[in-house]
Amino acid sequence: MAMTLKELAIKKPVALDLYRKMVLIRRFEEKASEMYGRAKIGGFLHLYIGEEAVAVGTIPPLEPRDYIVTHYREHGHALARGLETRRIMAELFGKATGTSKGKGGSMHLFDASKGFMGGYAIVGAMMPIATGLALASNYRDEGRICLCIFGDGAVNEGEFHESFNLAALWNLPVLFLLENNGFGMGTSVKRAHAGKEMCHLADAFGIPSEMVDGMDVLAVREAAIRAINHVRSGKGPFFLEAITYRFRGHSMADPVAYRDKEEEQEWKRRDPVVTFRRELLQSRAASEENIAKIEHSVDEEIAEAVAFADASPNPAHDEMFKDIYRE
Amino acid sequence: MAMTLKELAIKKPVALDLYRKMVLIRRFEEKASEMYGRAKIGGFLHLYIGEEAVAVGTIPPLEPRDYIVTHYREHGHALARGLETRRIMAELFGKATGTSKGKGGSMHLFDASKGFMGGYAIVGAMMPIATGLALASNYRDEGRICLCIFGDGAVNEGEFHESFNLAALWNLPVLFLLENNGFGMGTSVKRAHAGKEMCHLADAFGIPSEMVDGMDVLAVREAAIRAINHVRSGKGPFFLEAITYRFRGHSMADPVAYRDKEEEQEWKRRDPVVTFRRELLQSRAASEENIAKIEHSVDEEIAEAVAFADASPNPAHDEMFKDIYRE
Amino acid sequence: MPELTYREAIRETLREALNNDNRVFLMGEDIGAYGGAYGVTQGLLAEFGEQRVKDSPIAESVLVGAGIGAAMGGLRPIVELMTINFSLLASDQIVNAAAKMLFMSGGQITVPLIIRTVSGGGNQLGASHSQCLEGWYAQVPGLKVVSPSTPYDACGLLRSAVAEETPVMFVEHSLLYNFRGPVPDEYYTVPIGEADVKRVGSDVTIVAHLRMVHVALQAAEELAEEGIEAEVVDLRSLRPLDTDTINESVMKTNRAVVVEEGWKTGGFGAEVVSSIMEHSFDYLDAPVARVAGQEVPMPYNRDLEQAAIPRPGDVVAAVKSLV
Amino acid sequence: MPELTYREAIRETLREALNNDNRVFLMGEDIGAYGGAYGVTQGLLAEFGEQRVKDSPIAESVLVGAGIGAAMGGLRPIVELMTINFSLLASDQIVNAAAKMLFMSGGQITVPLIIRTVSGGGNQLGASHSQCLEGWYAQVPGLKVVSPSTPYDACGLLRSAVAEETPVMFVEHSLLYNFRGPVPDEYYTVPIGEADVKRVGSDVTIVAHLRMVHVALQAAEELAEEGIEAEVVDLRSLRPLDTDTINESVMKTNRAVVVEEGWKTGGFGAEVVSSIMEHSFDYLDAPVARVAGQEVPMPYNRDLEQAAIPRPGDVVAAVKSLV
Ligand SMILES: Cc1ncc(C[n+]2csc(CCOP(=O)(O)OP(=O)(O)O)c2C)c(N)n1
Ligand SMILES: Cc1ncc(C[n+]2csc(CCOP(=O)(O)OP(=O)(O)O)c2C)c(N)n1
Ligand SMILES: [Mg+2]
Ligand SMILES: [Mg+2]
Repeated sequence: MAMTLKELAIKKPVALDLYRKMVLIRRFEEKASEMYGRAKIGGFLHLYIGEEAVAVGTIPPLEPRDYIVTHYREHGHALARGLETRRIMAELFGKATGTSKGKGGSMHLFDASKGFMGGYAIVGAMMPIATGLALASNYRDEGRICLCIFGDGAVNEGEFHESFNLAALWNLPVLFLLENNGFGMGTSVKRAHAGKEMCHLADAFGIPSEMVDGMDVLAVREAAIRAINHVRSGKGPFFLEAITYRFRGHSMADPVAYRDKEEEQEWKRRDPVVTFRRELLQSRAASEENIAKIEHSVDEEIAEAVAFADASPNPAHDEMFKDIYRE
Repeated sequence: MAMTLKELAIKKPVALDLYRKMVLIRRFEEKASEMYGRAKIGGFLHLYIGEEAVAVGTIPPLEPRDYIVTHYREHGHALARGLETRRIMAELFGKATGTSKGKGGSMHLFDASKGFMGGYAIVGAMMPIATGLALASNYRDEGRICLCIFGDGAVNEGEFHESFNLAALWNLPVLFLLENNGFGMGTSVKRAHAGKEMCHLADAFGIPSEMVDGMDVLAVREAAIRAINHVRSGKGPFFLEAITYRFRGHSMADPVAYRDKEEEQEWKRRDPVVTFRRELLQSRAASEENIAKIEHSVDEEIAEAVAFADASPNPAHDEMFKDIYRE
Repeated sequence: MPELTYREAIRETLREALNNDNRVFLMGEDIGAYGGAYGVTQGLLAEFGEQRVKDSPIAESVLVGAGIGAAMGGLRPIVELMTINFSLLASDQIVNAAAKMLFMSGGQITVPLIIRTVSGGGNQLGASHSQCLEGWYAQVPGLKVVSPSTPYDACGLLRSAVAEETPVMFVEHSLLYNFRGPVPDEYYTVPIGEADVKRVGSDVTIVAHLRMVHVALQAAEELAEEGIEAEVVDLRSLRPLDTDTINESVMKTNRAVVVEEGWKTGGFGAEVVSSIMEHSFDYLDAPVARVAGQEVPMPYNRDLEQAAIPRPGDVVAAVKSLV
Repeated sequence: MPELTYREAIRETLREALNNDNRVFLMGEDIGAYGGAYGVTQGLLAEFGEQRVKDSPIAESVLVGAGIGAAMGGLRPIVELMTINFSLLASDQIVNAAAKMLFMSGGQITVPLIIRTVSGGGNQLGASHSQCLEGWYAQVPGLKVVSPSTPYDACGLLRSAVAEETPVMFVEHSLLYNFRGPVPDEYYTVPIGEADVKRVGSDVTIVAHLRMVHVALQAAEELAEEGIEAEVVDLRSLRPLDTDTINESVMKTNRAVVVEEGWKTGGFGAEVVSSIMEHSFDYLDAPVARVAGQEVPMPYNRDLEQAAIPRPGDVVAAVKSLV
């Protein structure tokens, strides 16, 4: 852990909130996995388990007016942003009460009222869009920044390069956040990317960057606050690389045959939720009772979300023909 | 000039050949411009005048088996590679005797027998293709390298990034050559690219790079030989950036209203053909007579090429339907 | 009524949009300092400044993607893709992001983006620079695709596009830029999705869009000399397609020829044929004929190129084969 | 005769090609260590090694472009694009480089490249992952496009593709991978450009490709129960298109329904309709009907998705509307 809670001067409620968000994501994903097994959820389902510290470290420090665009592994981002848990679950169930009325699915969560401008299922596609949102903010002098989240696999797409260049050239307020979980599907970073450290890709554009331990929510938060301040102050884009690991397969279909079990175990020992829980207790920022209460409230929230999703109606047949053109 | 002829230990015939090639390109382009004015040539015509030292510095040191792929401003590259002058001119005239039977045009010169694998009119498109040619060479253990030529505008396309990564990742023998002439059409590098020096884009991939004065044919040649040796030795790709200037408009349609006349004049004082001529005389590597003879023979070659192109037949009507599928 | 060129009509309408709405801005490769590859945006940088007229790097994917993002962020970008050939480098953003955003967000987010681009051949630019790809985009739900053939339509359709909440592909033709025609001083619009009968006739319907409208009109003149009166329907919009106007004409004339500049197999003309099949089958006195570009990569040589693009004579011959 | 799944038939043919010709290699995202997104290439990395089975970065443009370059350099690459949706990121390389190389080089350079990819919906993958874009590539001169519906055709067409000197888009369907069918031990090929009558009938012709062939066959069974005998023509190749087989059937049955999974407007089905219009007009007793996917971005919800993709009942209804 980068520094103690005290050093970070996080107040106890903030710390507990971070913990709650991480647990919420963890339990949400576990439940989603279960619901997938029971065929309540279809399509691809990309779990965020293991990576919670990245979303929870970076997203809460944003302002409400800020934008977020992200990839298809985005339940964690949506939850950290405060999208309604029940409506996210309902979207995964394909229900009319879902964030996209059941028409978008797990890979396409949106909540414009919270600046959550979408999960994108095309690898790399969110980067140009983030650049454009940031352009709009500058153009209108709004002071909003855009957090753009993507994976190590996306770094190799040409849109990465094009977006970094444009954002730097026009001094746009984008915080590029790389969730480097070591793999793009079954291909390890080493077998997909030529450079040693991806964050150095920013150098040639004159974009400052930082690499952070993505398993340590406080370290991530600290780095994120620095990065957000940089971007908001009008100095242009910033590139933050969080080193993390996904504990599950790429999607539910993936038996993860390509990964070293040893390596997996090593990372799991650094479980961001377990680690932070321990740290909270050790530093006395939280009592066992605090923790139990949080976990209980999360369980209730998830149970309620599932019940809500389950009880919600499917979209009407003609919903298919709506929202294609704005009438 | 980087170093004297002696220091470079170029033999006099080599020096004269470099000079001849530069003059050939210059005169070819002047003639092409004239022929365009007389409507013998149509479409886009992108002249290489001012940039001759880049082609002539980099291409002759290649081996005959090596590949070249390039962009649409490629007459100079084709001439430096030794494609038949008359057949290039015939292609510009759209004649059946042209390098592509008059079907490709100025932007699409090819001569597979010389490893000249094409001019490409889509900005950036030659980079993935170069990467693939280099892959084929490695796969078959042929020892060929691929020279991949593009402009500063192309650097901002995503394919630049994708190709650099793949070439470095798979250790492919590509020599990436950037002809940085300061402008992509009417947009100056400063208004199109965020970084200070484009060659640093190679750093994060672990690709070595060098920047060279593209107005000085000997300096270019020296750097090219180093780069070629690196690539041929199996150490993977290299990125060579030549700083140059196009003396004319982007294409014949361009009145160059966007450029500073002062700046233009400054560059023209560094005319690579004039400079090298002077150097040859001063160093006594060539006499006035040598020079006159070369220039005369070039004029004859160009005149013959025009006569040939002019006298050549148009492709037959049904040529349009050929070379779409290999029967 | 004042006459403008097609180029001027577009430029004036861009100027009007820039003046009317601060959210409108132009973005594209060489639209500013260079004035646009085809000169459409000439002078607008000087007039409106760098905030409103943005020269972008040569990077089509982020150019369009940033346009999408800016539209999501409340602006009304008008992006120029220098030619429709280069749109392939942005096709993922157009098809998978712009066209689907409203739907995938369950109706939350509109993308009021206009993509202006140039289709077609005829300038000896060779195979990679002479394609007609507007039919591809016309297949995509969530997009609108328009293709004006006159200065009047260019201005009127662009005004409609500017008012749209959905992404519009605004497809121009390089050989039309100098074409002159009346553009009224009074404000008017041309609704997206309405075809236009550019010539009334009773014997045969010729359906076309973009530059082929003029080829059709010329053919119609030649046919008139032989006593055949052709009705020329200008699609103007490919998506939504005005099947009513097409079929009303065919039900009247009982014969149809569909003309397009692009390749025949799988071309948009096939959609027009199918629409006639579906709605006017019983009215047809002869099968609908198609006249299209030769199915070849565009040759550079001028004669071959001219022969690869439909000419009035080709249309005349097709019509005569039916009557 | 041994039975294989569609997946196995493709895998065995890839294995055969790798064994027969050292110039053949596979390249794609996650085709090696992961075994392919749809498991087609499972085991081949272990068997042939990294030289022959290359996991590429997620970078579709250089993936296809490097395939083109490698083909120009004397190899015979078989590139997997995980789905046809992602082909948009490589569409410039496919359309402007691969398809035009032979022509632009005046006949000097062939591009013997196969691009294997997956089209279609039905897996609840949402709007950006469920498209049918093969019709777009089928419009491009210089490309061939095939779309097998059975293990037999998959093997036979892939063998033909491997022998081609021109680039071939080899389009698979994810819902067919587990479909079983006979694949003879004896060597055979299925020529590119030949449609196949998958069911003989006299009353109506149903034209389809890829998974829709099975939907058509199921519809034909239902129709047979009501005494209507449908002939089912499987296009197998979209380019070149076998207009003879289509029209011979229509001239016999005098009625036709064209089925496709993708969007109707501007879809490839329109080309089939137009071909029938051009060749069999006088034989038609009714207008040709089209059954196609709903013109919507694919909804995630299962019921809506199912309703957006043609089902046998839709085909039955269309046939009945004609007879
Ligand atoms: C353009 C594109 N290519 C391929 C895919 C298929 N695909 C989906 S996710 C994925 C891996 C992405 O890895 P990464 O960016 O590291 O994100 P992670 O899944 O590890 O969070 C791939 C190849 C896609 N969706 N889009
Ligand atoms: C993908 C693509 N976008 C745009 C164009 C139009 N275009 C042709 S050349 C050019 C400028 C390229 O500049 P640069 O790469 O610096 O080469 P230079 O012309 O200076 O040699 C542009 C924008 C194109 N041909 N392809
Ligand atoms: Mg990853
Ligand atoms: Mg340049």
